[in-house]
Amino acid sequence: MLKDEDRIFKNLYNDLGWDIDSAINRGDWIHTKDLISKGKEWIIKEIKDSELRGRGGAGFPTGLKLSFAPKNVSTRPHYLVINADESEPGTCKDRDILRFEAQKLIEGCLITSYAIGAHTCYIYIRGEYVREGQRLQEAITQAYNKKFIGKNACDSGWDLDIHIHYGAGAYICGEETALLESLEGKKGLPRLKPPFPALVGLYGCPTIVNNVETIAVVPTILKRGAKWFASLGKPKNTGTKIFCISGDVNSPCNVEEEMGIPLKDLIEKHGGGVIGGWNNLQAVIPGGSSMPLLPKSICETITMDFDSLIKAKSGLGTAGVVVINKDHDIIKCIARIAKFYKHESCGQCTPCREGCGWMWRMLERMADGEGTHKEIDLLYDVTKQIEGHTICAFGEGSAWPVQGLIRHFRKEIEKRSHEEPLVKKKSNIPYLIDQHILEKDNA
Amino acid sequence: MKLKKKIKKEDIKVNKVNFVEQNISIKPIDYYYSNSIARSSKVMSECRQISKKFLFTGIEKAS
Amino acid sequence: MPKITVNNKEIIFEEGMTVLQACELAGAEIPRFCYHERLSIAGNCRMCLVELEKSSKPIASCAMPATEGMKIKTNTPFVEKARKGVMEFLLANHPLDCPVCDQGGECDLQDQSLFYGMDNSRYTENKRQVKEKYMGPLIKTVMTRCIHCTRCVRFATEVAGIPELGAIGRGEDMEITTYLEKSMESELSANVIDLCPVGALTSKPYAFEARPWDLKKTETIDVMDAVGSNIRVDTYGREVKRVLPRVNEDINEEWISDKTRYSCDGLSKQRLDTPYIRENGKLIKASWNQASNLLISKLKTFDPKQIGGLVGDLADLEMIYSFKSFFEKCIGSSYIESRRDRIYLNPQERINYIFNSSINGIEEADFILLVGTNPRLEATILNARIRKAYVKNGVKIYSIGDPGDLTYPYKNIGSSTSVIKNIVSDSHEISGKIKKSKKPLVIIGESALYSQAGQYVFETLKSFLVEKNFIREDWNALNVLSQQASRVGAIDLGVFLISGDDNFNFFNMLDNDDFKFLYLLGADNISFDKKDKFVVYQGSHGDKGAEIADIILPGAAYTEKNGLFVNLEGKLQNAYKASYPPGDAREDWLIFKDLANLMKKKIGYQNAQQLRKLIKDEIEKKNKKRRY
Amino acid sequence: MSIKKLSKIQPQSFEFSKDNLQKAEEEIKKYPKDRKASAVMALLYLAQNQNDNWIPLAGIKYVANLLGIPYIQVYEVTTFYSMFNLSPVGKYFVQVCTTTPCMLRGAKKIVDVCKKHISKNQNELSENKTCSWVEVECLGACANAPMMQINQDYFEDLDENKTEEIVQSLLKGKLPAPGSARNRKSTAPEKERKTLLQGKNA
Repeated sequence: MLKDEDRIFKNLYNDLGWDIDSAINRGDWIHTKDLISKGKEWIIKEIKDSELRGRGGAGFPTGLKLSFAPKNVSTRPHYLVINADESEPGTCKDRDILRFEAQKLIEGCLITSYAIGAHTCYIYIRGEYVREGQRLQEAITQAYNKKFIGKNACDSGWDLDIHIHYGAGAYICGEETALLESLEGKKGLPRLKPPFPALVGLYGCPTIVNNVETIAVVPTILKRGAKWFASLGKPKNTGTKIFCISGDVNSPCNVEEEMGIPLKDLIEKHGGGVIGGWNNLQAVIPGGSSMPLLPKSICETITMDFDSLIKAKSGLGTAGVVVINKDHDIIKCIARIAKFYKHESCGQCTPCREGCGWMWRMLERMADGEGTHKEIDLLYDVTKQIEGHTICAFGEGSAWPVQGLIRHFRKEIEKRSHEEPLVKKKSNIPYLIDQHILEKDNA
Repeated sequence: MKLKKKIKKEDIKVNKVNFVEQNISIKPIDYYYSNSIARSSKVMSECRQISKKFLFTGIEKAS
Repeated sequence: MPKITVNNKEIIFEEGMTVLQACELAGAEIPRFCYHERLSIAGNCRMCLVELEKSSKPIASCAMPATEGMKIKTNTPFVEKARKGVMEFLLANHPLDCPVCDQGGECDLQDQSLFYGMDNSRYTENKRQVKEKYMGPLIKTVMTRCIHCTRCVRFATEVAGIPELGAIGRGEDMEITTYLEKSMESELSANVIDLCPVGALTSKPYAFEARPWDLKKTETIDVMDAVGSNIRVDTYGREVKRVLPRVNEDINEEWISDKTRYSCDGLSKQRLDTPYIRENGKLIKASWNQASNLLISKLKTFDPKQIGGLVGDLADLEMIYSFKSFFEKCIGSSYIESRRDRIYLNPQERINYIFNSSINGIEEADFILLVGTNPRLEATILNARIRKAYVKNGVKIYSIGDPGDLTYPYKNIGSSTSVIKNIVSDSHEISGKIKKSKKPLVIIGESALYSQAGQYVFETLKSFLVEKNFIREDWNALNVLSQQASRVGAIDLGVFLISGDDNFNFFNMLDNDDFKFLYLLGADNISFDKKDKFVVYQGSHGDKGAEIADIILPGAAYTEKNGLFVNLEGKLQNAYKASYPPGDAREDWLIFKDLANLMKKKIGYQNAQQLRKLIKDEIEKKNKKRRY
Repeated sequence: MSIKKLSKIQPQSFEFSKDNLQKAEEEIKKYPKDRKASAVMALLYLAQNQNDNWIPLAGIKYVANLLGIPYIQVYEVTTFYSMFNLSPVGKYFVQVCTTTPCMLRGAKKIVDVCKKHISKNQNELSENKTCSWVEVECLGACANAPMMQINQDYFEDLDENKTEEIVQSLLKGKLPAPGSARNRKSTAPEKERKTLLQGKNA
């Protein structure tokens, strides 16, 4: 169990107040100036040592990503973009950081912008978080008034402007390049990725896009040292992570826990246990809807970190734990997730535009018990044709949950569907028989 | 049979003309009815009606 | 030079090439829908997936830049499975319209699904159906067939310059449409029909007219404007069914304007197919020798000084030369003219009346000055080239006179000849810019050369350019933009009436009725009061010219004869015979030969080869005399 | 859901009110000078709020002219993003989240309440034309499932009769207080909380 001192987000439930003064006596904005004075290379090296990995879902090492930005700022300005477009079903962690720990995020923006040489930072908030956006805007104005950002931020000689951009309800805009397209005022269609955003990003200038939580933990890492951060969690999966426990648990909640905590402990201790006892557990979606589900057998022993979940053919993603117990129909749950992906697909490239709808309709039929055994293999083949063939990771995101279902609950679907297809039963329709035979009978 | 152009600066004929004040206004060209074949084609007359509607009401052109 | 191995074959490719272009170099054929050489890379159809050595996922070859040492495979089962998968998705929501679809026979989806797709369909769900759209009278839209490759959207935004096409909605419900189904207003809008790989955008006038494998295809030259874009005329028997562009990098790249494409249905309407004679005010049909005898008898009654001839705007070199020799050898009058209005012409040198820096040269220009011209309506393809120069190297464009929306931003610097006076005398802010630019481009339109000021405009601009050394061997900045296909050819053959300093001698004589006999060779745009003149009209269409004529001789249209055309760059191009003239109409040089034989005068040629040889000699002789 | 239907009745013209225009200027200043197009979503929000929760076509044309971008680009943006409404949705727009985490905790009952009280199917105005409801995708409050959003506020930890209560007061024209129906402390666990204890009892 993580000790309270090691927790980074002290005000996760807004016990200590979100305004800037209570944030300062919680340790935010304390000697930010000399953190910056230590120079860009030191900051990036420190983050690399802490082995911090991206909290947005991909788990890409953050230090490495920051080092991609070109060292010297040439004619094109650099941009830092914060991805607060939290639309992954099962995930509600960024919301609490935005409304209760905004100062940590703003300080993180300042330090990271300095590290990559950016003078402008955009925070892309999802359109539905209107109140959270207003709360963040107040926090930013408070920071401006205290001269923590703006001209000569914290009189460190680096000036930084932070602007908020509201999204408008598109899950695809959570994808890095689709977010940049949306920021440029166009439809959120992911870009082709040989030119990576670090070199050609927002308005064609070098841009670094990071999740809210990743940037919010940066100041604490620099203040308390990379070794402290690396000591938490497991090697290569270090530090703490906010888990959002939802679904069939007695008390669903957000909790900040160490990486590598066993799933069973997480649910029993923090989630108040599965409704109807641990044996009533059917499956758990470990990292948000795009991660394949884990059956009860695996949930016994699995620990919640990037590598061990990848070994179990799933993934940590945004650590949105959705618990499903035996009273619910697992196929209906995954069918509803497939419908989510069909509704949110941006429709730019063929496999995902045509494939998501196809997968959802097949799953809908299987949930009602009208599928056939042959269709299960067809569904698996369709997911394999989508995965890897699309421009962005949405294809994988829509295919993996269905593969997870087929991999672990194949017998459940077969039990419910029929041997031979229904269509054959209706096949003695007259027009299928040769017309001339028909004339002879009722001539 | 592209004729090769060898141009030497001094043998280009240039003649002086005194200034004439006149307004250069571009004569409105009726794009879809510019020659006899186009004038006798049904499709060209439809296009002309539509493009005239644009110019006349100017809703679209107002932007 | 970097190297890449494609299907274990090492090839060299230039820097900046994509994997798809490298594979084409290596001879590996890659299927594609959204990739098009002249448009930006979208990479969203995913049909061009190929296997890259070390990457677990297939890569989109059209977008991945080729780098040194890449190992690409295009014929492994992995790639074949990927292509079959994408083809299956494309056909999943594609309607079974092939029997009723116009694109049948030339549809990319048909061809590529034959070679790269599966043999059966595993899709048992309902196919989506998209509401019908209206995109104007030219484009028939069946959006249910659309595979969302966005070629048309990219064409409308990048090449045509009017962003009026877009894909609304998201996911499966994405639909390509114009804003509120307004019809497309760009003059290049119909090119999206050739671009569309499926039958979603097809040509409305050509709807259900013919199947591509029934049509006889002939390569010829377009005469609707002076650009001379290369076209391919498809005919079914005698009737011209449609006109498609041909690729020609120097002139029209791959696009043609809407007028070029759609005016071919005018070739079967209002056609003159028998000679007419006007008797007491009414035109009655007549036979060829009746009309010829009447014409010849009439010719004898007039003194050659009172006989004038005017060449129309669709005439080819054969027509013009035979008309000129008929006038000089048979009638003995040299009052023939090819200009359609009082437009100043200085015939001393060929560079005075052609587009010297060539259409390809526009892309290298770094400064463009439009003088009294609206290239968007006068030469649409040339305007697309100017827009390409603007997009590619951000060239600054200034205009004297206000041409309205030209699909690219330009600065209007006044509309009177005094502006030119300032520029020439270096007292205008852009004259500094012209001097600084290495390859300026001055395009003089016909509206600037109109009547008295025309001479001043042309001569001062030419002397200014010569003095600033912009008329050199490698770059000639002086360009005259003519509007009719026959203008440069006719002037090359010397069909203009300039006596001394009276540039518009023909028009002045016409206004004070010196002519009693007028021979109009397809000239409809001229307006003059007939009074008691005897007018002969020879052309393919009964139009303004035919109404006022006393004798009408039916000629052949541009698709019904082998002809030579000179486009505004001065380039000689061959047009071939696609179909034959209707009824009694005959080719024009044939008419003049018969008239000459009837008049027992020698006209110098008996068949087409001799005529063409004469034309070539004439042009050679004229140019040698002019000593460039 | 298919393409959003354009409403038949469209106002003839549309401009921003004075303070909306001023807000629009501020939005445009956030982006580099020649990149005004980035403010299109912010301006569409302003237009939507000014024209009680839906954007008329004249509004699209006005925003396009204000930013100097083609109509079709603004039209694409309004149809691409799901939060822009192109037809009237009434003064109170109830958006019920029915994605899997909320579905597991009973979003179906909330949808039934809306069906019974507001209108039989989605995107349809209630009899007194004040509100309409729609099923939306995940609203990012899964720890407080089941939940719904009305105009700009989140109503969380709902159950059947609490939703009934809210919908009744909506129909009477009064928006109740947002937040958790069981006035639970944001996403903290309700029963025996084990973390950040010293903050809890401070």
